[in-house]
Order: sequence, then structure tokens, then C-alpha cells
Amino acid sequence: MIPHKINRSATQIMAEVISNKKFGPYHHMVFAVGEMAANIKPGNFVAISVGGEQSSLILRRAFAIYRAIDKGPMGGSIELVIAPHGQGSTWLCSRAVGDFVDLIGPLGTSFGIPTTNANTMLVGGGYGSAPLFALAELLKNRGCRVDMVLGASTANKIFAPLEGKRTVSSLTLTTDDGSAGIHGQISEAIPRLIRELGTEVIYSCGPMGMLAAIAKIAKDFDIAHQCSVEESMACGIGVCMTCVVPIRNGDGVKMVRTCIDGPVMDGSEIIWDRKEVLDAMNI
Amino acid sequence: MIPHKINRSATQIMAEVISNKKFGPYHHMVFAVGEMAANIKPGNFVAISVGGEQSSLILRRAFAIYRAIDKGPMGGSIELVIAPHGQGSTWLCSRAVGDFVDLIGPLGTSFGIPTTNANTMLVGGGYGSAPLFALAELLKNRGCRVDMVLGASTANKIFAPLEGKRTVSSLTLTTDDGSAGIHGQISEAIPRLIRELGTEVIYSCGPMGMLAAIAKIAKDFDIAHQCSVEESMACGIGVCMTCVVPIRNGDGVKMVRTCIDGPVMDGSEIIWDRKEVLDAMNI
Amino acid sequence: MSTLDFSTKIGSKRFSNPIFTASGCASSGQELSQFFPLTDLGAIVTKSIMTKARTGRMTPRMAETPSGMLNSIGLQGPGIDAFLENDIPWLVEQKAKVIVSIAGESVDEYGVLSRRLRAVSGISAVEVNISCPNVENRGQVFACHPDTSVAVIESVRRNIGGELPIIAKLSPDVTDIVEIAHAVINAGVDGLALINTLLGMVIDTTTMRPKLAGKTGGLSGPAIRPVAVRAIYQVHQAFPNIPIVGMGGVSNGRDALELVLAGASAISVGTASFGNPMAAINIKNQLSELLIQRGFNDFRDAIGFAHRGVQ
Amino acid sequence: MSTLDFSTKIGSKRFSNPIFTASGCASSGQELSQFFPLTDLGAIVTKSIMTKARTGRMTPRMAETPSGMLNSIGLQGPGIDAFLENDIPWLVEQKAKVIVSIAGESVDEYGVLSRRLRAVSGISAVEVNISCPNVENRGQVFACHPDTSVAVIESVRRNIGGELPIIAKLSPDVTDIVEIAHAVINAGVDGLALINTLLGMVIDTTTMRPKLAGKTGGLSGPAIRPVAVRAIYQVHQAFPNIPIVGMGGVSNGRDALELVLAGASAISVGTASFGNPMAAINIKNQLSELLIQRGFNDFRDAIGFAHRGVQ
Ligand SMILES: Cc1cc2nc3c(=O)[nH]c(=O)nc-3n(C[C@H](O)[C@H](O)[C@H](O)COP(=O)(O)OP(=O)(O)OC[C@H]3O[C@@H](n4cnc5c(N)ncnc54)[C@H](O)[C@@H]3O)c2cc1C
Ligand SMILES: Cc1cc2nc3c(=O)[nH]c(=O)nc-3n(C[C@H](O)[C@H](O)[C@H](O)COP(=O)(O)OP(=O)(O)OC[C@H]3O[C@@H](n4cnc5c(N)ncnc54)[C@H](O)[C@@H]3O)c2cc1C
Ligand SMILES: Cc1cc2nc3c(=O)[nH]c(=O)nc-3n(C[C@H](O)[C@H](O)[C@H](O)COP(=O)(O)O)c2cc1C
Ligand SMILES: Cc1cc2nc3c(=O)[nH]c(=O)nc-3n(C[C@H](O)[C@H](O)[C@H](O)COP(=O)(O)O)c2cc1C
Ligand code: FES
Ligand code: FES
Repeated sequence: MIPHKINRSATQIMAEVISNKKFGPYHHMVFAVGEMAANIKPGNFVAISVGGEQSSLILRRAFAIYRAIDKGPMGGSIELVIAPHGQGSTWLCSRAVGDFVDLIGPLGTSFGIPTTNANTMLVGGGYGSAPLFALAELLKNRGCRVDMVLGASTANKIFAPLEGKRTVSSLTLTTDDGSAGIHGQISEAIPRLIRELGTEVIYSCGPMGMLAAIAKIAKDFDIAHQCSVEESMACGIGVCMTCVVPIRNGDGVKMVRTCIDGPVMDGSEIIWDRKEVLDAMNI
Repeated sequence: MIPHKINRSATQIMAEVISNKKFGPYHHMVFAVGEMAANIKPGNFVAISVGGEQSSLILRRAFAIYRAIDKGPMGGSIELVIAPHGQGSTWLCSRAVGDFVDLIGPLGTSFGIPTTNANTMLVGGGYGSAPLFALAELLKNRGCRVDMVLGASTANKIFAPLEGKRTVSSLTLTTDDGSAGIHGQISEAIPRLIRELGTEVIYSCGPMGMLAAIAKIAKDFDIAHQCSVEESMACGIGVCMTCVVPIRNGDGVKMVRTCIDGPVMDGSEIIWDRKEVLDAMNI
Repeated sequence: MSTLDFSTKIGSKRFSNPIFTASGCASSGQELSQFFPLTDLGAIVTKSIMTKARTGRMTPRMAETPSGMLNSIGLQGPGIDAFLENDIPWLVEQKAKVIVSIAGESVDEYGVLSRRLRAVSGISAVEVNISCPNVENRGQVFACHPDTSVAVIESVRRNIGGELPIIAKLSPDVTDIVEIAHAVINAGVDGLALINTLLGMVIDTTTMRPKLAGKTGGLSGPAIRPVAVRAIYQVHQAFPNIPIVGMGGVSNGRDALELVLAGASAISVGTASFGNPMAAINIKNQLSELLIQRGFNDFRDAIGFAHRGVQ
Repeated sequence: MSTLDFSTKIGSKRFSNPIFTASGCASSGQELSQFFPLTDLGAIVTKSIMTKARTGRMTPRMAETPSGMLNSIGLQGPGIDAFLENDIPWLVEQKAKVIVSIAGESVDEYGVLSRRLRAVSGISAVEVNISCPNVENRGQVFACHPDTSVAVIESVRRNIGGELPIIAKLSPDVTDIVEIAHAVINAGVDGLALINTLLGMVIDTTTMRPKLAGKTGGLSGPAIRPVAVRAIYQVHQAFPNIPIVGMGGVSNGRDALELVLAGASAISVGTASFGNPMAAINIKNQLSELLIQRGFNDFRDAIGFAHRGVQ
């Protein structure tokens, strides 16, 4: 078997931080990545070493690419949206302009684009909206209608920069606490919107629970669903087998690597229910 | 037994870096330590956490105090002379002004001062000269003659700042490669100097091999010798028993902690020869 | 404001809170008392004491390793007589709760030490460090085999009388720690201490020789925490009623909680005190806060909670 | 300019340099070949393969720990047929040196796997991962006992024929690793691989449950390096003539040198490749430089040097 060309254009570079700004609870960071930028497609991610030289954190952290700019004033650059959550992301968010980080990219699959015009809906939870804006632009340029639905637990956790909003035909917000947009979980709002907007393809990115709920809705409506999943990754390049999700494989289940066969995957293939997986594994 | 008051005035503080300048192969660093400065005696050391929050370096590093200034423009401060050697010291040397470090001090014993005027010789190897300048000042104020001998492998490794040199009656330099002062090991130059200068007390600080050589000379001349030793320390505060040196104890040997009973110790009490220690341990 | 009953029990003895020092990492308490009152801790576990004064090993005695350290102190100490004359009275004067750790080179030595402790007041428990080389058996460590472990514990039990709780401190360097735990529990211990250091080694790549004078040393610190959690979890699973003093790389309240959830009734803080003399106090405060945040009113409800989960 | 003979031998086989991948940390090489030619390494040690395709465990399968990580993959893999059909031909096409790692749930399964490997060309050695639960014996790991270890090795030896060097990969989770080494050497292995992961566990203090779906996992990375060095040193001391593939937390040339000085004839790089896909190549270059700096002309003179020191 000739392996499918795994991470064909991935390279490892020392990338300079060229901007680091707070954006609500997130950090919007820009890195100079040179020629790497040209090879990036919406949905790809990068893996960054964290903690510095004496670090006790030995694994890279994965971050979805929010935007890639091929030929900017600083050469190629990428932009990330980072939630300072645990030790690694907090370290990264505290990098100053001019610092360098060890970065590998682009990694993983990218969003598939409909071959004909289609009504698309892009659903993002929290910082999960980040990779959707580049996708929106691409879809719009291909003549698709792009509706965006962004949700979070509370208003300021919705990542929706002004320039991003401009590309979409409609933007709906939801918050669990009702502090902005529709009150409730993002998945509650979606069925009505699909009906109203005539959605034919759903793209989603966010917490696994949200993706599972959308997968169910997509199935009920029998529409295509591409989701970008987020599993703990030790290597990001396909060698460790830690990042798997279960997909249907005949009667059984197959564990596929989300860093190589993902993060963008066909939502209908994934088995979202843990119990179903365990049962299938015992066949 | 009421324990001798161990580290009576030691406190743990977050100390701000207020200056960090290269000085030959060393870094001269100044830290704001507030009231701690008032309790520092020549010979004391501080123990500093290195590597930051996610650090894999879990132990503090010990540094001899070069100078302590009780009431400066920034309140109390201490100055250290640091050789960027391994991971911990390199990290410390790369701290910027305004950064804070976790620092405990003052720790350990200080140099004993003769009760009457005496001719003293202060011998320092490499950055080992650092604690000797404050000692020189103190001795001079007490009316002692202070001769200083500083050595290193090569000229730029001799730490001898201008203002320090002013306090001493004579200053002799030695380098192993002859690039400054007398060509040869510091210990070779000392016997002649002792005779010429009529030295009554020797103080020394530097690598263990140098201290051992001086201890032998002091014994031959039958003069007092206080040395500041440098053993690997895990805790710096007396609880781990890793930092010991062997001292004579009747026919046998006793291991004493250099962080509590040192770093300044009576050179004649220490058993410098490893074989002698091993033999004594098997009695 | 929520309140928390932070007390814990080992055998018949109650401790005001579950944070102890670890044997060999706090000497006999004097040095740490410069930084906080010893009564703030649940107990001071003293350095393992032997019958005679010991010089310990040559230096270098330590090497830092990634997120850990090796030590080979060689049980340096003043011997039981000086210890009982100086250290215990001082600790009693401070009103500290004291757990005395003992170590021997033969089954008899443990017996002798236990007899000497029998009449001493002010001691709350004895921790039996069986991770010592047995000179009568080719220097093999007692804790490596059920039979030698049991021989030590029986000797302690016979000699110490019925009063003091006996805690057996086990080594993780065994094929089956549950088997050793089972043996010493049958021999009548009131609690277990888990884990002692892992046998390790560092070679200095400059001198190209072992870094420690004693060649091998004991590995401690955060690096070994996953091994400690596993050992505690396995033993608590097998013997849920036997109190465990958990230790191994605990350096903050989160770490302590992890060991408690695995099954520890108390936590000893060792290496963390080297990096920060206030470590045990910080850990105590953080643990109490984390427990309150999680809705616990009684510390004891959290012990082994990871086995039960939310019902 | 000094030159260095960087080649090493295991049994009858020569490798151009002593830096290998570690089983399970490089899949079958395809992914790393994106970053460097596989021929730059001494050998690719493949993920342990079993007879049938395996799904592996549920996620979460990993947890980062201080200077280390836990994994519980559960030997996910395609099974020996697909492996021989797809992976081996591809590796052979790349001209990579290949060491195949095999794993079984029974003594028989190891035998079956060995028989399948017998006729395959392009393989330089077989590494027998005996740190697997023995389903025939209450799930106890083969590597935990001399008798079960020997049974596996004998089954491999009988079935593989006289050609391929056999490397037994041992677990550090035993009371006496020298005893296990002794047993498998007597059973006829040509080399040993030391060490596999340590059994560990992490509890998520938010969910208050074990973090890994499989509860326990294998601890790897720099945290365990002192344990690896100790195991290699002990085994090399006892059996100086048996080649050891050393591994455990090697992440730079200094670390590799440390294991070589302890007694390793080759170094497998595992977890370090997760943090840096170029790790093995960097380690190779750094090790060669360090050896030259220290005046070695032949890599093999450095093996076990810490036992001899400068004469
Ligand atoms: C494909 C992909 C894309 C991602 N994109 C983004 C992004 O755009 N912005 C962003 O802020 N974060 C993103 N993440 C999550 C990010 O990789 C880190 O996991 C997160 O920042 C927490 O790391 P930490 O070191 O701060 O936390 P710690 O708790 O210290 O992490 C400990 C370990 O657990 C893993 N881990 C913890 N939480 C998660 C999680 N939610 N998902 C996966 N692994 C986890 C970490 O990778 C690490 O190995 C992404 C993850 C993946 C897999
Ligand atoms: C009382 C005392 C005073 C000291 N004063 C100074 C000073 O004024 N300036 C200065 O630059 N350094 C001083 N040192 C040495 C300093 O504490 C560090 O050991 C040194 O900086 C190397 O640490 P590292 O982290 O860079 O090296 P690493 O090699 O990463 O250190 C690893 C471990 O080995 C120990 N270690 C390594 N080398 C030495 C050494 N020579 N002595 C003791 N322990 C060692 C370290 O403490 C650490 O635990 C002093 C040490 C002691 C004990
Ligand atoms: C320097 C040092 C000395 C120790 N001495 C003893 C001892 O005398 N008796 C004992 O039972 N354990 C001893 N230990 C082991 C600790 O009590 C503890 O079990 C181990 O270090 C793991 O905990 P930690 O990671 O918190 O240090 C010692 C550990 C260290 C680091
Ligand atoms: C994710 C992962 C998977 C592993 N899979 C295997 C395996 O299939 N077979 C095996 O013998 N060892 C396996 N190991 C153990 C490694 O080969 C190696 O022995 C161990 O990780 C120590 O080396 P390291 O610290 O360099 O990773 C695995 C280790 C990891 C981290
Ligand atoms: S993260 Fe290692 S295989 Fe996907
Ligand atoms: S450094 Fe711990 S006792 Fe001296």
C-alpha cells in the first residue's frame, strides 16, 4: 500500500509571534510562518511546543488555524484564537511579540467544499468558530449561501470578529445564559434554522457534545455534516494513536486518528454514543 | 535539646529583578528584597526557584550574596553574581528587569570576624570571589588588613569589580592560562604571599579542589581558615541531608549540612580527602 | 460559607488534618518550624531512625532529574537514643503530632526500635520503613517480598505493645504491590504508607560515571506521581478499609486531591518541601478549598471517591 | 576532524547507527517519513503487532504528566496479515532497516506470529513485547514472571527458525529485572529491550474519575529515564555481553549517551518523537558529536563505559 500522502505539506519551523491581543476571554495571536501559509486550507491545524526549554510539558498543543495570510507585509502568517485554559495554552498566551515558538503545520484534513452551489450552515461553539471564517469566505467565493450560527455559554465567549461577520449571509447567536442572541444551547436553535434557510450542508466545530447533537440533527434532516473534532492529541502527526474517534466499520467499530483522518470528518461516520462503541467493540 | 536557631531570619519572598547586567562571563543581578537585606551577613546565601511554573526543574538553586544594601533607593536589595552554567542558572540569567523570582534568604552561616585586628587573606576562585567583597569591607572597618587573591582558569573569569578592589590593601590575580596576573593555580601562589604578608587568617570561596588545597596550606602554616563550600543542595534549608561534607568526629566522621552548618565552615574540620572519609566510615 | 471536617483517622488515632510531612523530607521538624508552626500540619513524620547513629553515604547524594530527583542519603541519623532524648521532647513541646519512622537492617533491629518506642509518650503512630536492605539476606530490601515484610511487621507488633498504630511503608519496586499489602495487613498493620521512592540512577555524561556516590538512588517528586496514584488506587481497591498515607510527587492541592480520590486517608509531602518550605501548608489550604468547591463537608467522603464516582 | 564508527550490532545483525524508533511511537514509519528519510535511522521498530486486527481501547487514551505521559492504546493495529501485506513492503521499498515488534495474549499467539514472520524478507530482528496481559493466566503480564517470559521466548524461538535475532522487551514493573533478564537470556534471546512503560494512573480532579478510559496506562518520557538507566545498568552489569536496546525518556543526545554509558548498544526513541518529529534525527546527530568530543572513535567502546570508567 502506498500510504495516502500524510501531512504532505507539513513543516516544522520556529515561528515568530507578530501579534498577541486579548479578544474577550481569548487571545488572538499572529505568527510569522513564511511559506507554510500558502499550503493551509480551512480546517487545518498547527501543533505548537509549549512551556519553553525546561518545561515539564512534553507534548505539543494543537490549535485550529483561524486565518492564514499568504503574502502579508511580514510574509506568510497564520492567526490563532486561543483560550488560556490549562498550563500549555496559558504559557502560549503569555508569549510576547518577538518571541519564537516551535510550530508544525499545516496538519490534518480540511473542510470539503460542495461541488455545486449549496446552502451551507456553519456552526461554531466557543473558540470553535475560529476555523469557520476562512471556510465561510471560501464557500462564498464558490457561490454558496453561508449562514453562521455561533454559540457559547455566555456572550463574551462567542468569538465573532467584525470582519468575519461580513462574509456571511446571516449570523445567529445563542448563549446558554441568554446574555446574547437566542437563550439556550446552540443545538436547540438549529432545526428551525435549517428549515427556514433550506440548509443542505452543515459544517461544525466546537465541543464534542455539541458536535454529537448536530450530527443527530443532520441525520434527522438527512443532510451532509462535516465536523471538526477535538480529541486529546499527544503527537499531532499520526504516530501515537491517542487521538482516535470511533467510526462505523461494517458491524464493528474502527478507531481512526483525528490528527490524520481529521480533525475534519464526516459527522455521520462517527459513533457518538460511548455505549454504542463499547457494545460494538465487544461484538 | 533546643535546636540552635536555624535560619532564624530566613524569609520567603517574591523578589523583583531590578538590574541584570553581563559582567564578563557572569551576570550581575540585583533583586529588591525589602527588609531581608538588613539581616544579611557576608557569607550568607539565597535559594531561588528556577524555570517558572511549568518547570521540570523542581529544586532551588543556591547563590552566594555578593552585596546586600539595606536602604537603597528601591528599599533593601541584594546583588548576585551568576555564571550561566546549566539549565537553572541560564534561566535565571535570562530574567528581565521587572520579573519576579521566588527567593528564600538569608540562609546559612556567615564568615566569622576576628576579635582583634588581624592580617587577613581573602582567596576567591571564579565567581567565588563574590561574597568576599562584603567581607573585605567588614574586616577593613574592624581594622584588619585585607589582602585579596583572586584566581580563575582565564582572565575574564575573574570577578573583580572596581568598587570591590578599592577596599583591599593588596590584590593579586592568578590565572591557569597566564592571561592575567600570576600564571598558575591560585593555590601555588598563596604560600609565598602568606609569608610576605604575614597572613593570620585565611578566608576562601571557590571550587572544592581549591578549598582543599588552601586547607592544606593553612594547616601547614598553622593559621585559621574559614572557607565557604559549595555542595549540591536540594533544599537549602536543612531538611534533605543531601548537601553534607564530612568533618572529623573523634576517630570517625560526621556528615554536616553545608546549608545550615555552612556554607562558611572551619576548613580544618573538613576531611578533604575522599579516601580518608571512606576509611573513617568503615571504622 | 461551607465548612469542612478536615480530620482523618489512622487506626485509633485522629489527626486534625490529612497533610503530613514525608519521612526523610522534614528531618525532625525544627528546620520547617522556622517557616510555620508544626501544629498546622496533621502530623510530622520523622526521618527513619535506626538503633545506632549513622553517617550515611558519601556525596554526591542527589541528582535532579526531569520533574524529580534522586537521593541516596543512606539513612544518616543520630540513632534512637539521641532521637528520643532530643527530637521527641522538642516535638512534644511544640505540641506537634508525631509519627516516628523506623528502619532496620535486620528483623531484630525493628524489634529493638519498637521496644524503645513502647513507653514513649507523645507519639501518634509508628511508620515502618521496610524499604531497607536486609543485611541477613544478601542486602535484598525487606519490602520486596511478602515473607520478609511480614517478619518485620510481626517483630514490630510483638514489641510495640497494643497502643500505637502501625503503618507499613511499601516500596513501588515490586511486581505486585497488592500482594505485599495483603501480607502486611494480615500481619496486623493499621495503615499503609504508599509509596517510597523508585530505584533509579543518573550517569554524569561529563565524568561518564554514576552521578551519585551510592550509584543508585531513590526517585521522588512529580515524575513518580502517576505510579503513586496507581499503587494507591490498586491497594485501596483491594482493601478499602485500610487507611493509606499517600505520597509521591504531591506539590499542590490538586495533586493531593488526586491521591485522596485514589484512596489516600492522608497525604505526606516530601520533595515538594525542598522546592518550597511552605509547600505542605499551601497544599493543605488548597486541598481544603478544592474539597469545599466540590461540595464535600467531610474530608473522609473524598477518600477513594474515584472508585465510586457520583452515584 | 575525528571520525566515528557509529555502527552497532544485535545478534548477527549490524545497524549503521544505534538510534531506533521505539515500538508504538512511530507506527510503521510512514508518518515520520514526511519529516526525514527512514534510512537515516539505525532501524524502525514497528508498533507491536498481533495476529488479528485490534480496535484498541476507548478514549481518552492519554494524559500528560510531569515530564511524562500515560498512554493506554490497547495495541490497536491491523493484525499480522495486513501488516505483512502493506507495511513491510512499504518499509522495504524505503530501504529502512526493520525490527518487527510482536505481542500476544497467549504463548501460542506469539508462536503463530513468529511462524508468519519466518519467511518474510527485509526484517532485521524481532522484538518480543512480553508486557502484555496473559489471558490464560488472570490477565497477568507475561513479563512479570520468569516462567511466563521464558514460555513466550521459547515459543518464538521454536517458530521463527534460526535466522532472526530475538530481542525480549522487558517491563520495569518487577521486583528483580535481572532475574527476568537472566531467564530470557537462558531461553536464548539475542538481545534485550529495556524498558517498557511503568504502570501508572492519573485521576481527573474535575470529574473525580480516572482520566483514561482504561483507568491505568503506561508511563513514558523523561520522568522515567532514571528508572531506565538503573535497569540498563543493572542488567548490563550482570550480563555484559548481551546487547541492550535502551529506551525510556531519551529526548536529546545527552540522554542517549547516558543510556549508552549504562550499557545500551542501541537507543529507541519513543515519546520524544511526539514532542518533536525530528527528535530521533537530532538525537543521532547530538550523540555522535558528544562521542567524538569525548574521544571515542568507535561507538561500541562507549557501551557500558560507566561500569569501567577511565582506566
Ligand atoms: C484539532 C484541535 C484544535 C484545537 N484548536 C484550538 C483552538 O483553536 N483554540 C484553543 O484554545 N484550543 C484549541 N485546542 C485545544 C488545545 O490543543 C489544548 O488542548 C488546550 O489549549 C488545553 O491545553 P492546556 O495545555 O492549556 O491544558 P492542560 O489541561 O494543561 O492540557 C493537558 C493535556 O490535555 C490535553 N487537552 C486538554 N484539554 C483538551 C481539549 N479540550 N482538547 C484536546 N486536548 C486537550 C492537552 O493537549 C494536553 O496534552 C484544539 C485541540 C485540537 C485537538
Ligand atoms: C552555597 C552555594 C553558593 C553558590 N553560589 C553561586 C554563585 O554565587 N554564583 C553561581 O553562579 N553559582 C553559585 N552556586 C551554584 C548554583 O547553585 C548552581 O548549582 C549552578 O548555578 C548550576 O545550576 P544549574 O541549574 O545552572 O545547573 P544544572 O547542571 O542544571 O544543575 C543541576 C543540579 O545540580 C546542582 N549543581 C550543579 N552544579 C553545582 C555546583 N557547582 N554546586 C552545587 N550544586 C550544583 C544544581 O543545584 C542542580 O540541583 C552556589 C551553590 C551553592 C551550594
Ligand atoms: C531526600 C529524601 C530522603 C528520604 N528519606 C526517607 C526515609 O528516611 N524514610 C522513608 O521511609 N522514606 C524516605 N524518603 C521517601 C519519602 O518519604 C517519600 O516516600 C518519597 O520521597 C515520595 O514522596 P515525594 O515525591 O513527595 O518526595 C526520602 C525521600 C527523599 C527525597
Ligand atoms: C503511545 C505509546 C504506545 C506504545 N506502544 C508500544 C507497543 O505497541 N509495543 C511496545 O513494546 N511498547 C510500546 N510503547 C512503549 C515504548 O516503546 C517505550 O518502551 C516507552 O515508551 C519508553 O520509552 P520513551 O520514554 O522514549 O517513550 C508505547 C509507548 C507509547 C508512549
Ligand atoms: S495525535 Fe498522535 S496519532 Fe493523532
Ligand atoms: S540542602 Fe537540604 S539539608 Fe542542606
